[in-house]
Amino acid sequence: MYRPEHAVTNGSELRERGELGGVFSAKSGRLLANCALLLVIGAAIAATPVLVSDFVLLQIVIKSLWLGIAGSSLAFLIGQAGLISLAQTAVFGTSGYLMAILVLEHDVGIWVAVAAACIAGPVAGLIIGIISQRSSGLYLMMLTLAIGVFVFFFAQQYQPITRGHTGFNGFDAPIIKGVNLQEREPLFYVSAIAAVGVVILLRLVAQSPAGLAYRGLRDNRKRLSALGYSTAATTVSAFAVAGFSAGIGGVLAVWYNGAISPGSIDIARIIELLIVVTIGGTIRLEGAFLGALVVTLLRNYANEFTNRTSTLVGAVFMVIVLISRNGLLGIFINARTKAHKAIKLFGGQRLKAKQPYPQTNP
Amino acid sequence: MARRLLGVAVAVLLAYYAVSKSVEIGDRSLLVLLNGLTAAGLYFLMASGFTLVFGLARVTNLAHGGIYLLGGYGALSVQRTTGNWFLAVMLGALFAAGVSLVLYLLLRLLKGDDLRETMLTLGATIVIADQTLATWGGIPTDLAPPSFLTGSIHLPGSPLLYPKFRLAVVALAVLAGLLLWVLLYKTRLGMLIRAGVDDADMVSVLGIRVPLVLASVFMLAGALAGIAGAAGGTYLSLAQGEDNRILLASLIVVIAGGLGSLRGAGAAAIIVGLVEAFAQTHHPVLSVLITFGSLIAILVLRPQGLIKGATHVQA
Amino acid sequence: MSHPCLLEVDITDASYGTAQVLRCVKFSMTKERLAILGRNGAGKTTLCSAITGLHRSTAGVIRCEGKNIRGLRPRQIGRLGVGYVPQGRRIFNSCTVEEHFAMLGSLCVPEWPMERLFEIFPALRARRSSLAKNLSGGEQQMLAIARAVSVGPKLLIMDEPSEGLAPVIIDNLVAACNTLIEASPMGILVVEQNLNVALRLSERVLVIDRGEIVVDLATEDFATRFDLQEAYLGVSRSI
Amino acid sequence: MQTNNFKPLWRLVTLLAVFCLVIAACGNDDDNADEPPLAAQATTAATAAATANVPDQPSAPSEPTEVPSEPTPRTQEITIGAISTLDGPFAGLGDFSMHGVKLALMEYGGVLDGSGTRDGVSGASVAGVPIRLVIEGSDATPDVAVEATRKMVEQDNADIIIGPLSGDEGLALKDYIRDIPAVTLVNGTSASQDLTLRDPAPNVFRFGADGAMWAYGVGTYAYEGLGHRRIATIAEDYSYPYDQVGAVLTEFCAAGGTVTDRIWVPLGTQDYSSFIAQIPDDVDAVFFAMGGTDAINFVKQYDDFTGQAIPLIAGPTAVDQSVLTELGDRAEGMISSGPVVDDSGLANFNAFAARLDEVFDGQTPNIFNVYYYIATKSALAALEMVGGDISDGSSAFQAALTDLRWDTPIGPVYLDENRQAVVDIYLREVQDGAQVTIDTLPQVNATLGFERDSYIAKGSFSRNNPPCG
Repeated sequence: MYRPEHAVTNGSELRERGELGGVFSAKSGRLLANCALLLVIGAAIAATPVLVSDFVLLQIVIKSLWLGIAGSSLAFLIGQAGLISLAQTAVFGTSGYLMAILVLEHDVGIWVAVAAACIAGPVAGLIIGIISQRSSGLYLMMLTLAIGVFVFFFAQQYQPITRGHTGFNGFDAPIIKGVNLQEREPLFYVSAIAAVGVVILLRLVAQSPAGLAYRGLRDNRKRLSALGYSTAATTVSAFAVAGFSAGIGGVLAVWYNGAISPGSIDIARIIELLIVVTIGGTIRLEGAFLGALVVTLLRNYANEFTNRTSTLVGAVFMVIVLISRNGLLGIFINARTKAHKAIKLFGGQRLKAKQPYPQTNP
Repeated sequence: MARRLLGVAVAVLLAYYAVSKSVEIGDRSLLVLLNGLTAAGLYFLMASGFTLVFGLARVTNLAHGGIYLLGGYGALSVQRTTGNWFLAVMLGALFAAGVSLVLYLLLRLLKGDDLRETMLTLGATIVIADQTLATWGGIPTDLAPPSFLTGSIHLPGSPLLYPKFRLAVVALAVLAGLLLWVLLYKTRLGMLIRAGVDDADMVSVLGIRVPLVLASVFMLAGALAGIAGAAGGTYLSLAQGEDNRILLASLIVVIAGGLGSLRGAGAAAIIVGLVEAFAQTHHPVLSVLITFGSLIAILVLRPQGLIKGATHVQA
Repeated sequence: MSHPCLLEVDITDASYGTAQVLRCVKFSMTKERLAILGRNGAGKTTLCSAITGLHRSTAGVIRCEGKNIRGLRPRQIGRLGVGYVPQGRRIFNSCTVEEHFAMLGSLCVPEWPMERLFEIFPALRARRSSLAKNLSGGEQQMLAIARAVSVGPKLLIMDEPSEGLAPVIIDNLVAACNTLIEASPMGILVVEQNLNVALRLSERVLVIDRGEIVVDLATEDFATRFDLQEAYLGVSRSI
Repeated sequence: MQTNNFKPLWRLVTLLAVFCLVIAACGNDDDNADEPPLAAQATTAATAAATANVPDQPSAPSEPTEVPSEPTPRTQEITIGAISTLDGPFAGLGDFSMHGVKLALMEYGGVLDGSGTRDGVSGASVAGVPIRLVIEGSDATPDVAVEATRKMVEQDNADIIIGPLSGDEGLALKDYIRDIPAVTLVNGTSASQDLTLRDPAPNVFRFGADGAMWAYGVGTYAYEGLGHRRIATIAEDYSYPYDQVGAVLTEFCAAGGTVTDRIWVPLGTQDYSSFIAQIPDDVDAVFFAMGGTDAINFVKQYDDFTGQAIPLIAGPTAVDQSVLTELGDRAEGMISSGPVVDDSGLANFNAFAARLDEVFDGQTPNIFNVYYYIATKSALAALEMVGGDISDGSSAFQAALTDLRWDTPIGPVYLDENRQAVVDIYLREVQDGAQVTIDTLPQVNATLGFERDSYIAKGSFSRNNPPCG
């Protein structure tokens, strides 16, 4: 079974230490740090549209955000629960398709459709979880691949519902009180808030007792069942939680593309999502966003250096896999740990000042 | 007991359905059967190597489809220069084996981390696909079969034709199966492979160079995929995207059969081939859904595949 | 030619991730019969894995005949003459008994041909063409021992050979092992939880507890030190 | 190194944010002022070093790309963006299409930058205005096509888009380009009817035929010329083959013929044997339409299984010159209709073929290079008519395009009210690996000669539409 290296490097141990200590001041310090972090993120979000061009905002930033949201569902499954799922595009597609079908075929109000799509995510996750509850590791990967491909073929072949290969075009993102989400800035704010929300939510889940069970699933299935947890129920619930963010990603993707077709969930996208998460690193949920950004940048700008974009993407991906266990995030964290060690060697004083790690531990 | 009864009942219903459908199309059902077997032959060539590599090295080699394509294209280049199909297949297989070996050497750097190994093969697929596009272009093409396998024969007792080469593919798969059996059960390398699938650490403790065994299995799998590529490139065609199609098909077979099990791969190849041919004949539009749907059904009922692999595949 | 000290171990650390299993394990042995006793989780199997090279993140020194083998690959250590009978036997399920020896090819030493091993373990001869997974537990254990011996080790490490076996079978096994040891001059390192088996197979006893060696006594002395047995193994004297 | 820097950086940012919060809390009078300006003030107030961290100096790189309706700097250069499928299953066809684009530009003084597909053409100019070429690829999925086009429009300031290649990409691009009136899309080979037939966009132009038009004439010919009464169809299961089958059946059934089976093959099938087995024995002919590249699989397997006992009638792209060499003898004698024949004898065609052969080393004309050539050449010709001036938001240019009539390598062309070309279609037969004319069907329009309203009212072609027999 795959076990991401959650050694000393990732801060989770530090977190546990803090919790064990139960020192009130540490907790309130954390709270403050969290608020500060949120504020920074808020400021960054507010500033982004000013800092980047319209094109970059839409095609790099917003794309990375929804791709990252979809990716975070996979990062959550792999990093927290050790479940490698290739069916996240299926969830993503279910939500996106459901919204498009309700609006374009049945004239359902957009917000009802959006709500339905957001519910469809966890439901689809639940179903996938139920189907795959007895599998784990590489078997699970294969089974979920089959599910992902099945949903793709369903979209392509079952025309009465899905309009076949052409799919749905001309979907207009909603307008809230005169703010048109088809425009870039509003869409960006919505995506960014959704991204922050998804990350916070998934983190809350990860820190809850359920999160503990997920880590048990990841690290030691036998012990988990010995502790009285049902591995099946844990698996199913993990899929449902992940389905939520994949569903949100699907909704945003349809707003972004204005369309959804089997091409949005075909095997190339399944692979792309896996690449996004692997490049970013599953050690933290934010890795998915980093990975999404890298992939989006490569797809948009790599052809300025080479005629063979795909080879470059593949090669970059291989190199990252070869040199780092946890993607780019892993490289970064390793480097930081090494830097810390170096500092420790030359003068313990400076390290002490850094002990609480407020920023890395929201 | 109840579950078994239910299973039997479902099987009887399915058999009745299949038979009645076959009666409906008369002597064409033989055609469907043969089509299924041909597909099964190709799938087996792919799946056997895949499953061996998985069993021994615990690598889900997603580049297996890419290697199929490379083998086929390699053979194509040889055939274009020499005109000899057999030489083309041999060199194509050799080429594929070589690529597979390179892949193994890369994988060694990861020291047995399942997920990263899988990811590395995924990256390799992307690179291979793009490089075949760069080298051989994007227009579909094919190999010419050897002259004595060109054309078709009449099926006994019916006016229907069946291409000779497709029958040869079935024969090739059977031959490959036999050779694999001999290799695995009658040679020292085969014993080492089986032992390695059971417990690679113990083999190395005995003083055996497991990496050599692994390398030979990778090359064997590559060669099988290369042969499949040349065969598929002859009776189907070589094109961009074929790598993913064939990879998906062989994945279905391998999973349905039980990862790591050669016998399972054989049985599942036949089942998948037949189900596919049957579904395509009777429910063309939904055929892909039926193939994948039955795979999901199999995996839900038997998470370890039809035949439990020789290994503890839980990991 | 041969170094007086067959095995020297001085391990300062062996860990799985953040969990340190071995802390301070220091001992040496000649071509003798040494038993290492310890409770569940005391680090016995990790020690075996560390010596045979299967556990790689180990700090310290491990020497075989004076040559440092820490950090070598299991294959290299095996070829230097360390044979290993692992916990849980780990025989090759899909191979027949004969194939266990045939697959070794030229690695099989002339003094231990298959037939000679069959003389020591006659039960195996009767089942020579059975698949290993179909053997009984005792037969599987014999096969595991025979497999390790067939490459002619200088040191044979046996990890819990008696685990999961009925007392009668254990007696047979102990007898066969004693025959084996008399027939060939090699060092034996038996790692056991079962005090009885350890006492019957060894000349000297070490006790490992929480990753450290805490007792080092001749077997006959240890056999009477019920206090130590009680303290470190939790066994009552009725055994 | 970078990690050493990173930590303090993060901390500074945090510090700053807290500072912002404090200021905001203190000065919270009535209006909730926007945060970024405050952040900027705080930055300048707090510390000089901090400015490096928060690069939101309003003047710096924040110049948003103009929506190209602005009439300002466009006179210096006009950018043409060409999009085709350079990845995925249709990648080979993408190469052909780029040949066409580049040939057209070379007629306007352009020089090839290199031999690669993505290497552009430089030095071309129209009426003294330099023309720049940017090339983007898709993988035949609409999502990617839109992103690639958006990049050309917004990042590279493309004024004219040439492409795309496949039908559903075209529909997606129509939706995208409709909202940017100053940018003009001149279609490449996207053959979806609804690119122009239903709900057309004012800035989308198609100088070629659609999929149904390509298949025009063959249904009638099969009934009257060849005497077929019953046919079966086998085609891939998506909109482009629906259009072809629809066009053929519309004519064939109107003439009195019947269709026994319509076999739809799921996309991604490589082994057609079980589908071929479904073709009944008692039909006079089989019409097959394979989208792009699967024709070779089908024809060869059909050949193997039936010895072509029942003759095949081909869809236009299934026996296009781009795959004809690979089909070899198996395509010999096959009847089809389509836009490109090798023996039309048109001077423009021969000149085009000669240049193609010379510049791109032995390439021969096919749908893709011809259509992309026509699209590019049309755009350049219209540009010439307006003197290279598109500063009025391209309206004069688009008007010129609408009125454009010229003799393309495959015959005369002009546009209808939906900016869809009326073209010549050829009935043709494969002889010695070339498409030989049986008949020329002049002036085929988007409604195949039917009355427009009733034709549109019949609805898009689908698995079961048109009903027949």
